Amino acid sequence: MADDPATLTLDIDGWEGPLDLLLALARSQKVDLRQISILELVEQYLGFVDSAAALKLELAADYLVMAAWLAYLKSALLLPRDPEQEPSPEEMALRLQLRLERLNTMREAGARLMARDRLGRDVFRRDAPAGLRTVRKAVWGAEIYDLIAAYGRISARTRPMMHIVADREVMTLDAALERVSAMIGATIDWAAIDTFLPSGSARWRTSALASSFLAALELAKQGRVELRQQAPFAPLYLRAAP
Amino acid sequence: MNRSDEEPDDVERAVEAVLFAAAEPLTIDAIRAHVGEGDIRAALGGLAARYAGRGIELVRRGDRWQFQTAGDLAHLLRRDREEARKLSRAGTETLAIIAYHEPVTRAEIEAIRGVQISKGTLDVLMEAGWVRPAGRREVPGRPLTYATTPGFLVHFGLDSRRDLPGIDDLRAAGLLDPVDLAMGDDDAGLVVENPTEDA
Amino acid sequence: MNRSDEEPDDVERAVEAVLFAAAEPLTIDAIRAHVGEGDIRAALGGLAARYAGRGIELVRRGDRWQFQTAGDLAHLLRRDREEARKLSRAGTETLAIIAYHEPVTRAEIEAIRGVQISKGTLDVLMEAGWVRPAGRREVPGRPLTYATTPGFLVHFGLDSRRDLPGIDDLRAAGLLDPVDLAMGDDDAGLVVENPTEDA
Repeated sequence: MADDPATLTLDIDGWEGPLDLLLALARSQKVDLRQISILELVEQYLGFVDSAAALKLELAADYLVMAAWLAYLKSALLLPRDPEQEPSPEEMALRLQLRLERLNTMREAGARLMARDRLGRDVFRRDAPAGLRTVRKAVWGAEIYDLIAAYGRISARTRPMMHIVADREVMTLDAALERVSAMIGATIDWAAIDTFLPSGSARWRTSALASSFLAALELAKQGRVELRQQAPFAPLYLRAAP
Repeated sequence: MNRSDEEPDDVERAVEAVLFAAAEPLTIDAIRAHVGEGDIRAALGGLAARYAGRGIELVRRGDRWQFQTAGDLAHLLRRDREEARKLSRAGTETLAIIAYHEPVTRAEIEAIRGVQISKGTLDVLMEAGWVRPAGRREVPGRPLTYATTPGFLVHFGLDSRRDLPGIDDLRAAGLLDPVDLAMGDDDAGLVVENPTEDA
Repeated sequence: MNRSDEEPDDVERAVEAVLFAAAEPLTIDAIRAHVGEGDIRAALGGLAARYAGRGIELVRRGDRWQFQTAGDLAHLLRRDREEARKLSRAGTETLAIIAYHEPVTRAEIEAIRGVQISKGTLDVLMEAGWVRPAGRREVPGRPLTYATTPGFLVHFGLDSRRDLPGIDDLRAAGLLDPVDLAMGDDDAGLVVENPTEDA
């Protein structure tokens, strides 16, 4: 009913919805809400809806839904009891009466609230109080560790760096040139570059390979050796230039 | 207790000055932050007694204290002041429902009023500083609930929500029980206790 | 005249409320405009006596009257609140550089840090009471130098700056491990004076 967002609520003579109208009708019975006659109330409401229809007033849908529900309630109250029916018509009537009582209670509570001595209307605070001031003072905290760690950080970041390369076995290019030149003189046929390498540790041999390769290129450039390779990464052969 | 013929003690003077200067109602903790050590509560009690019946009164609103003019002098003071903007009937009822039922969902408010709340009604109450969102209810849809603010108590001159007129009677009468959201829905199956029993 | 043990009369209550709620000091005529008939002057005299020695006092300024807090309590209306705040990384580094290199100019600090320092950083250190201006350096531009204060030593529990660990100590403590070299600018290319010299 009222929960249907599509419901068009139309104020009719200032009523805010069917419950409001019902409450107004109930109060016109001029009795305590707890003693109203629900049947009489239903008649009053249906009468109102009829007269609205006669006046060709377009009633909002929720008024009509309420009218339908009240007509159902009326018939349930008048017809012989169906013991199976849940809730019973009496209970439905009681619930309606309770809802009216609740709405009425809240309406009266709202009126009493508004009639209280209200601040700024009936009672007043000072218009321009001096006000209380809170002066915030920052207390800065830092620990000695933070300080020296910060200095360490800066020092590490900005000290001149000396890069020291660990000493390792290296065959220099000069050594390789000398070695390959000597060996090429003693070899007549093609020989793989591996055979020119000295024995030793893996690192030593790697360095020797690199250096010997460069030496081979240098010697080829000088026209002292010829190089041959079948395919990329295939063994590299060299022999003395004819 | 009429203490006014005694000399006020230092704490009482200090609390008096701080509350007088404050722009907002103050909690005991806020007062203590200015006054320092001392029995603030006792000082407030002493001041309340001292000012009782005077043109200025010391009042408690929730957990905050303030001076304000006595209510019976409203007619003297109202003269050159704007009338507080009048709340609509829908606004008034909605505020009452929230105050007496809080925390309460929008659907529950609508169920009591039997009509939808128009968009602006809750906005107006929140803008006035009387109503605030008060968390979600852990039911399907997790609807937002609403409750009143400390400013509500201040504005309407209530010590606490317990001072809402008639709230105990209404509660005893079952009129503040959880609302049957689906009145008219026969499946609601809610057994309503007879509210006349103890009324 | 001590009237405080009597019931205040209506005029006195009214004047009290009007003065309390007023935005500014009021003349007797202005008070009468609110209060209406009655002996305003006598009411003011009664109120002045009633409030004498209290936290609030009724005072006359020229021909206007107002309530104000007692002068001796003014200090309560202002409250200093201390907020603990942790020094930022930039602040800590700047302080460390000043401590190790003082007196040192801002440009030198920036050169050592390899990063510019914002104006606020030195302000914070001076507000904290750890750093002070320490004269100008007699070079072109006469830049201001900064040094630490006795408060700095107290805060960090140092007898003298010589107690600051030197570079070797830092290295031994693992504080020179270049964990955040990636964040620094390796090209800063700065030769840092060896701070262990005078440590």
